[in-house]
Amino acid sequence: MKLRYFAWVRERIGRAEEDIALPADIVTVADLVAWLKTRGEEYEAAFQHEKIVRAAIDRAHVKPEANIAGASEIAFFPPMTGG
Amino acid sequence: MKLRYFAWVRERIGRAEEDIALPADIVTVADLVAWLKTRGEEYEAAFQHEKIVRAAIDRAHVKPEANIAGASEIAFFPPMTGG
Amino acid sequence: MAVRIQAEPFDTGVEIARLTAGSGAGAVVTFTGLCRADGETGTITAMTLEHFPGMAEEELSRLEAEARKRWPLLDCLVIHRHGRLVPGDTIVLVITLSAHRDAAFGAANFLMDYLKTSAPFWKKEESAGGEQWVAAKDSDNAARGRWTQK
Amino acid sequence: MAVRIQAEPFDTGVEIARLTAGSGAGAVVTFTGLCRADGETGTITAMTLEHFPGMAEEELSRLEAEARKRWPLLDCLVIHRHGRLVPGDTIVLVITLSAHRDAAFGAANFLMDYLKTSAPFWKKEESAGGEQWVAAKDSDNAARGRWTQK
Repeated sequence: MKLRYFAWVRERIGRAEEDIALPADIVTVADLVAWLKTRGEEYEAAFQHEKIVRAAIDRAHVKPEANIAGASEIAFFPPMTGG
Repeated sequence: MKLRYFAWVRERIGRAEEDIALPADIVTVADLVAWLKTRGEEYEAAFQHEKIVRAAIDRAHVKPEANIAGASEIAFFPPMTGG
Repeated sequence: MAVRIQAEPFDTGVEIARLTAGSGAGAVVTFTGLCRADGETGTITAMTLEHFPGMAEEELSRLEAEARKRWPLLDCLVIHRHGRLVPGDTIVLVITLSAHRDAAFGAANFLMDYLKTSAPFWKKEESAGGEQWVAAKDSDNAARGRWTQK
Repeated sequence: MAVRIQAEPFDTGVEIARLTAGSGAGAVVTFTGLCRADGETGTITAMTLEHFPGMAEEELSRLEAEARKRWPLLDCLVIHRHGRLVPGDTIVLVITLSAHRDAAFGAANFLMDYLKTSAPFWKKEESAGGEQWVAAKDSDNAARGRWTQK
């Protein structure tokens, strides 16, 4: 699975993207976040307040309970501050 | 008193402005309209639906009950349609 | 007072650039009103805007002062044309500048609503069937009412 | 789709003129957002706008389609810049064209409210004290909420 990170999520994790083989028991975005947090301090820092971090599957906003089956790319980022 | 007319009020009366000596018993704009209507068909046509016609005393919108004392110019015109 | 009544066309881009330069504004809203072939009285070939010289400037200045009282504007401009216009010609321009977008949107909206119902301008449209004065719209009076009901 | 994401500045006047010519519109509303020295994190010297390439275009196109569904727009343009900007630089431009002013004002307002909270852009401000990410504003989420509560 291709994961992409933006803004301070990217800075805390220390990279803009990565390809990771996910365990088969990860069904939702929330599952993925919980699993990422076990991978090290940088992920723990990025998802410290996990309800703040937003997610997009294949460039469309999704909620934590969204199913990731069939996704080719999942992105994590802070609330948007454009405009 | 200087009277000024605009748009279809001007067209119906047949002039853009005139100077008229007003009878002393005219107190309000409504009095003035009632008196003008006695001056001929053209005024009657202009003020046929007198509630539609708007008035301004010295370039400020006023209501029919406004007192004309001290006015140097009174204008009559249809509802505005600019913008 | 940033109010102008003129027969000449205006250049919206030039006016925006002039007001915005060095203003410190974070939000600029503009409204441009144009003459439409699909007029109020049918398909039109032209329209003539009559106005009350002097009062038009004063009334727009009063509206501008009221807008500045209601919203924290950094700058504000109203231009209204008079004379004969054809479809596609600009009629009116309102520009509002503020730190944040709510004030700029609110003031531009307010200025247009009031301008429509209180600035002394009258439109006469020309079509194949002749000339006809445009009647005031109930919807414009309703739009103006929004600002006094709270 | 009339959506552009670019690092380069845009010319509001040129964009308005291009969209308006021959459009038949009676109302053109524009919103321009600019970088302010009085930033969200204090007095700033610059800001950098990070974005999610691809998703930014798609999200703005979705918003544009939604605006066109809700209001009878004759045309519509959204430009959003990315990269490093200094105070006075333009950030975003929204232009809406319609026959009457309500639709143009409504759609421009809607586009800005949604753009602020759903287009994948993030601001990092630079000041004497260093760099800091801008936090999302509750007022922006509240503004967005206006469009779904009826």
